[in-house]
Amino acid sequence: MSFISYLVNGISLGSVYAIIALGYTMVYGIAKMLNFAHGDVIMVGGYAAFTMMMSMNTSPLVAVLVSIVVCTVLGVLIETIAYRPLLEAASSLAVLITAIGVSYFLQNIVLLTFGSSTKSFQSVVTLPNLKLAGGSLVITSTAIVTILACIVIMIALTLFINKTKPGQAMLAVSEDKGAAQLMGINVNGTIALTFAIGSGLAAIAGVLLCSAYPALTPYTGSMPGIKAFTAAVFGGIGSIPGAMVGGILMGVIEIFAKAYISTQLSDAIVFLILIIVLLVKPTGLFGKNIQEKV
Amino acid sequence: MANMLEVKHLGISFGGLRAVNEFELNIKKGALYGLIGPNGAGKTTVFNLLTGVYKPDSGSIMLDGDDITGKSTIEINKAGVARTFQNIRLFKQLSVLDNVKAGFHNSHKYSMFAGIFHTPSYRRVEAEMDEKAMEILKVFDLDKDASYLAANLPYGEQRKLEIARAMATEPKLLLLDEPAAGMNPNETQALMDMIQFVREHFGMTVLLIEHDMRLVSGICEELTVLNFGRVLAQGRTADVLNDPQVITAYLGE
Amino acid sequence: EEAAFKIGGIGPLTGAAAIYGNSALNAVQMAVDEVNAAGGINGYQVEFNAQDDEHDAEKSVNAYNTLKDWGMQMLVGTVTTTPCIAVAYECANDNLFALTPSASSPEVTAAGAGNVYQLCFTDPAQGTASAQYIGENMPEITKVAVLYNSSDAYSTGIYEKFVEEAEAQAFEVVETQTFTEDSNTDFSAQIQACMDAGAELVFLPFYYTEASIVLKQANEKEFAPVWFGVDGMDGILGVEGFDTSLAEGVMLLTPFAADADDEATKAFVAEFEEKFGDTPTQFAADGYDCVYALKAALEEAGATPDMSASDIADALKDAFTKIEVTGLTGTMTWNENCEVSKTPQAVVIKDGAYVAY
Amino acid sequence: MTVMIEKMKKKTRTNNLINYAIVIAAFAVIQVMKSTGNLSSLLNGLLIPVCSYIILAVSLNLVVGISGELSLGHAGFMSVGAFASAFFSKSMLDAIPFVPLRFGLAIVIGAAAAGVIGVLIGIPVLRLRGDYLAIVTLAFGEIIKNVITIFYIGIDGNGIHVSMKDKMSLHLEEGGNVILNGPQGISGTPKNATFLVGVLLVLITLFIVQNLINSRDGRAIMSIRDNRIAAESIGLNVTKYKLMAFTVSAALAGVAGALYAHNLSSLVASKFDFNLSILALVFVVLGGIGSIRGSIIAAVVLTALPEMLRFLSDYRMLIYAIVLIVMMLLNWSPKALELRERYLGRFFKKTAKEGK
Amino acid sequence: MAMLEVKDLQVYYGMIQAIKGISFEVNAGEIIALIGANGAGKTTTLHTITGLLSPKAGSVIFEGQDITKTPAHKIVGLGMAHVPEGRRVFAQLTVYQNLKMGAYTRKDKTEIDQMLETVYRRFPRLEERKNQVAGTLSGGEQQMLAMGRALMSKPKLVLMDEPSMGLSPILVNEIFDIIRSLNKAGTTVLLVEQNAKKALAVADRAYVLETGRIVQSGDAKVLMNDESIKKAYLGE
Ligand SMILES: Nc1ncnc2c1ncn2[C@@H]1O[C@H](COP(=O)(O)OP(=O)(O)OP(=O)(O)O)[C@@H](O)[C@H]1O
Ligand SMILES: Nc1ncnc2c1ncn2[C@@H]1O[C@H](COP(=O)(O)OP(=O)(O)OP(=O)(O)O)[C@@H](O)[C@H]1O
Ligand SMILES: [Mg+2]
Ligand SMILES: [Mg+2]
Repeated sequence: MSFISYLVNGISLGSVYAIIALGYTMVYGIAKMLNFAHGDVIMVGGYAAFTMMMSMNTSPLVAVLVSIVVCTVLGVLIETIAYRPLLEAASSLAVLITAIGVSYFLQNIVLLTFGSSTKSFQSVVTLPNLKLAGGSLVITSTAIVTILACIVIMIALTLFINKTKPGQAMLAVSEDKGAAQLMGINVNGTIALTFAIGSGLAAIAGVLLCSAYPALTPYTGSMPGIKAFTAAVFGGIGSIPGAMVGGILMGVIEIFAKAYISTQLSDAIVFLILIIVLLVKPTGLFGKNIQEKV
Repeated sequence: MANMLEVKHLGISFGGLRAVNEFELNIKKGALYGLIGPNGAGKTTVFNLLTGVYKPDSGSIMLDGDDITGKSTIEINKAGVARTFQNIRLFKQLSVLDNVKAGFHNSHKYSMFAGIFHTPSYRRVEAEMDEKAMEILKVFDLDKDASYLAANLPYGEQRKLEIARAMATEPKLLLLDEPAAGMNPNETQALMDMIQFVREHFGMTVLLIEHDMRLVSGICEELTVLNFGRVLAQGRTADVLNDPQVITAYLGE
Repeated sequence: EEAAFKIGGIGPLTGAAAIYGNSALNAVQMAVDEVNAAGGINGYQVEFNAQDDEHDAEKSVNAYNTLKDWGMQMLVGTVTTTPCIAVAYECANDNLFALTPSASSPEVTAAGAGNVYQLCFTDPAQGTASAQYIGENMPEITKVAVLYNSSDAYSTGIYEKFVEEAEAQAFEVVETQTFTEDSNTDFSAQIQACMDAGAELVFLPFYYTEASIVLKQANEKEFAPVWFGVDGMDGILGVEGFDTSLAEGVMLLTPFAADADDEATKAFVAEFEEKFGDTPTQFAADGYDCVYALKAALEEAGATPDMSASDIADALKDAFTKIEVTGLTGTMTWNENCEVSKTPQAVVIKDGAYVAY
Repeated sequence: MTVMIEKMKKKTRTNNLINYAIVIAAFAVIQVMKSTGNLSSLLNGLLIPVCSYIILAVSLNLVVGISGELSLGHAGFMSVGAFASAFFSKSMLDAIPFVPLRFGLAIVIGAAAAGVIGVLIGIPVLRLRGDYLAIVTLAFGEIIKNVITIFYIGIDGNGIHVSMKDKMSLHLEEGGNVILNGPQGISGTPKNATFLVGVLLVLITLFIVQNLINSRDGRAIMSIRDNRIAAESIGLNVTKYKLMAFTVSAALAGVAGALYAHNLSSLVASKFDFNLSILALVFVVLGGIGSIRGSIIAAVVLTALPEMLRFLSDYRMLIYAIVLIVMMLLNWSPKALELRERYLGRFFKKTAKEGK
Repeated sequence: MAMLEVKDLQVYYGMIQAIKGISFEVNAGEIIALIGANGAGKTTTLHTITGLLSPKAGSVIFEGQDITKTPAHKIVGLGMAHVPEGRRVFAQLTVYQNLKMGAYTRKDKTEIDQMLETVYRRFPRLEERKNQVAGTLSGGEQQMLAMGRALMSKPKLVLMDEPSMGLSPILVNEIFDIIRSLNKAGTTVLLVEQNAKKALAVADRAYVLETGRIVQSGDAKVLMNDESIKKAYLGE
């Protein structure tokens, strides 16, 4: 029984990672940049929802929507101000470092605005929890909603990229920005759109993260951000199903490692498994192994 | 005369595509040999097989009597095969001189310790490399640009630098993949002279891929024509170029 | 210009531990303002300068040096343990006096070599006291589980003494679980293990931020043992948006509870809330008390601002073992090991408020 | 022609000498300030950390700039160096009372330990490429941190005791000494580091890295960075040279760690986390990838900046973040570079045709 | 009025001036060849026309509209396509996806399908390989793809940067035939070529570029017989 319970907990933790990872992988796969501020956008999403629900007393749904809008706008702003000038920079690492700067910036601006004290909010999901096996196995409604959201987002993103023009434009931009322009694709616009979507997802992730683990501080996003990024790589950078599977696996491994091996070493174990997987499959679980033509 | 290269039954597939099939090639020591064929015929793939970038599914490759089939790129280079690439691959952030000196890596050695502490052996070997590198650069008329970053050279010069770098590994067999691509007729003419000079002066065997018929007919003694991964014709240049099959498949007119 | 005592303060004002540093140092500033308004110490005003250390030993030493350049004569800090150890060595080296509001490890006083006094309980004292309290006052409890933060000195320190003392008590520690700073979002595995072990009481020697998640997740699993916390748990009711019903029945040993009804606490809480918008935690109370402890000692020693930092240190070291201070966190005296002695109070959360047990 | 080569070499030599000169000049200035009493406590306290960050930055530059691989776990190697050397010093406190010998050995041990871990990690990891390699280095950095955190090591009359549970499980006898105390790390490492030692170690690091770059091995490393396939085609052993760069870099990071550990009395594994790895990367990128001098300057500026901003109190880290972003934009955005070149062309020649 | 007019264009890379004030025009229905040695500035000129680079001075006018400041992605929509140097195919997309990308600005689905058919007819090899990932195509195949992709937008004016580079003799002839037939079908062509002989043979007029300046221009047939051109560019 406890095994199943661990599994369920792992999946719910994992699906939070997965949603974050979807945003990461999207930006990463298309704009080709490690947006280390992604975790902090999640945190901002959490604060936005918190403010709506606690100070404005709005319903959870409104809070979520506002949070999405806030993060989307934030994402586009960050992209325009801090990343776009470096799009043509000689090294892609330049943007990575700026992203770090943005991450510090977001943490500190929130620290100054909301203070350092922990905030908490009740789950935006108000449905009753699911009880199985006579109550000995509880699956929270937040977890169920998170998993469902994750699947819906994954399918929607896949369809979006493969079936729509802006999606196709993203593929082209991810490969060759110059050639994409020659096709008539607005590269800046496409990248901004990518950020908008990625950040919108971050808002959803933020709300769900804080719903499941209600302790919000200006630094809440960092560690889940890093773990979700790892999950995205685990699944294969740029691969949307990969991000989802990677995220869920990360969560399950983390919980199992805690349950059966060592709580202190759980992170080490998660990372070790990641390394082993990458050594066996160097482009992640779902990564395409593209051979460079010589 | 002994053969420098003997290739038998060579083949490779990519997915369902048989890119090279039952390929045969014999090149005499010191020859200047041409490999031609339509786009996508498998010429570059043959080079990749010869240099160990791809491992063949079938067949064997003998270099100067040694079997090099399935060996790694590095081993094959050490055995005496050097190449250039269809899409130029230079060490862009290194100087022209250093590009060539990198080619001397395996023939001119000193320890890491010597390198860090600038021991006399470091000085001696480096000086030797400098001298030899300049000698090669001079052949290609690149000596004046020795201190430029490779990335800053014009296209045609980059192609020549690739040849210079390959030569620095002191190969027995030099493989050139479309060395004249992107050059105008005058530049091509100069390149032809250089290739011939190199062959004579350094005693190398040269196998080259080229679409510029002026170059091919001007300097290649023998040709193999590849079509759909198979040998279409093989023999003396003049004969091959007059082969009606070759004309329909490749030359046109 | 009028001479004034220069008190430095160091703590994390940014970074993941910012909440502790801000609480403590804000309260220090508040106390300093009060003292000044009331005529200062020995007739002299007090200047306070708070510096951020981001909960990092290196930055903490930088902050310490900055304060030295400013002319600091004594230090309140540092707030967190690891940086405090590094700064304590510096204090010992420079013969500068420091009183830490909250760095509770015995290594702090050891490193300070007589120069660094603690105002909070030492971790061992809390661990021992907690085990004793459970053993003596809760005879119905036989199976106890411990969950602690193995990457944190404070939590580990309490845990160690708790387990040691538990040997002597009637209950049995049936399960020990840990978590780390890097994986403090999900506690389901640990909770499950405590459940499986049949724990009737779970001891939570760590801070309330994590505790709030533990309580929520346990609630989801319908696991409702007695929760027993330490002073770090204080503050849980102040978490904005927290469903306080989750904390119903939680017990903790703390020297301070924000809703105690003595006048001093009430006034302090009211003023703190007005100034900083948050309910003060035990960190704030400790910081506040630090100022009055220093005041008492400076008065005892008859120190004046024209004395050098080193002379003040000598005077304070001498005075501290002699004074008795009654503050928000109880009545305190200090031994020659620089450790405080004060009595913790057991409180339990009932109807969203602390009540004495 | 040899004239031209001589000129190139001279340029390289001058460039390297300038780096040594900058370090030595800075040392001299600081010494003068010290002796005239003009050195603030803050600045004095920053000297040694700055030296170790310079070493860290220069060593990371060897991986990121010279070998062209992104490493996000460099702090892990610094951590290994710091803990190995601090452990040694603390346990040999009585056995080797002669400080220069003990500290010297500690540095060597720190470097060796980090170097060994570098090899162990490098062998599997370097088979990966690009971002996958980066994520694995990040993972290793976290693993190192995590693993160091769970060890408790103590010494008493019966020798060394090790536990992975807690301090009590060491069962030390009376008078025993806990050296590595799990998450609380090592405290009370002797403060043997001095500015002079720091500067010497910086100079040694510069010497090793600069000379390595200008040697046959360095050329091979950079060739592989620029084009892996071409490098193989001229017989360069990719794994060997990547590993060489990685290991030397790890060992030097270990030196940085040893220096760091012997300056602070409180050493915890969590200091060497992802954020520190990133900070090191910031030094390298802000300073100009591959530029040793840039790394040095960036390490100094970025270590001092948050301290210099203390007067901003609450806004300090916010302004720091903004300054960092602005500096990055000014240093890297093509538009800014173009303007800079136009107006300050003489001083900043970025697109000079000639190489180093 | 000329279809494309380039006036006094100056382009810099940082401090280095690559184009030093060139002017030329392309009339509707013409094939114009731009020839010159390596590094003369041919590619730079094309990049500036399609907005990938912005000039320091001068203007580009397309069908009477000043497009000097028009962003690159808006140019295709105006009816100008660019087959870039080095092909620049989307290596990880399939041949089919690449071609679809060429019609990005086109909305009409049947029109797109029609164009696709036309392209497949011109380049049967592309149809054979339509599901192959473009990065693994041979050099010549990629060149065909790049051309096909540009045609997908049904351009009025096509700029081609060394389309014959790396192609087999038969394909070179074919490419020039295609250029000719494209032109017959009403497309105007601005052709940059190293293969000056072939380029001059198909072109109506030509401009000769040397280190960023136009040094000669005129009727292609006349230039072909010019002694200095022969010597410098035709290798005779
Ligand atoms: N890695 C690969 N995966 C799949 N197909 C490949 C790969 N490499 C080459 N091919 C295919 O193999 C065939 C031969 O390619 P190759 O590059 O050898 O041609 P080539 O004769 O050099 O042509 P060109 O003259 O155009 O350069 C082509 O059809 C190409 O698409
Ligand atoms: N990105 C760049 N940065 C700096 N200089 C450049 C850049 N691109 C081109 N140049 C320089 O501009 C000049 C013109 O280059 P361009 O590529 O336009 O020539 P081209 O006529 O197309 O030559 P090719 O026949 O080799 O394609 C050359 O001197 C080249 O070195
Ligand atoms: Mg080829
Ligand atoms: Mg060109």
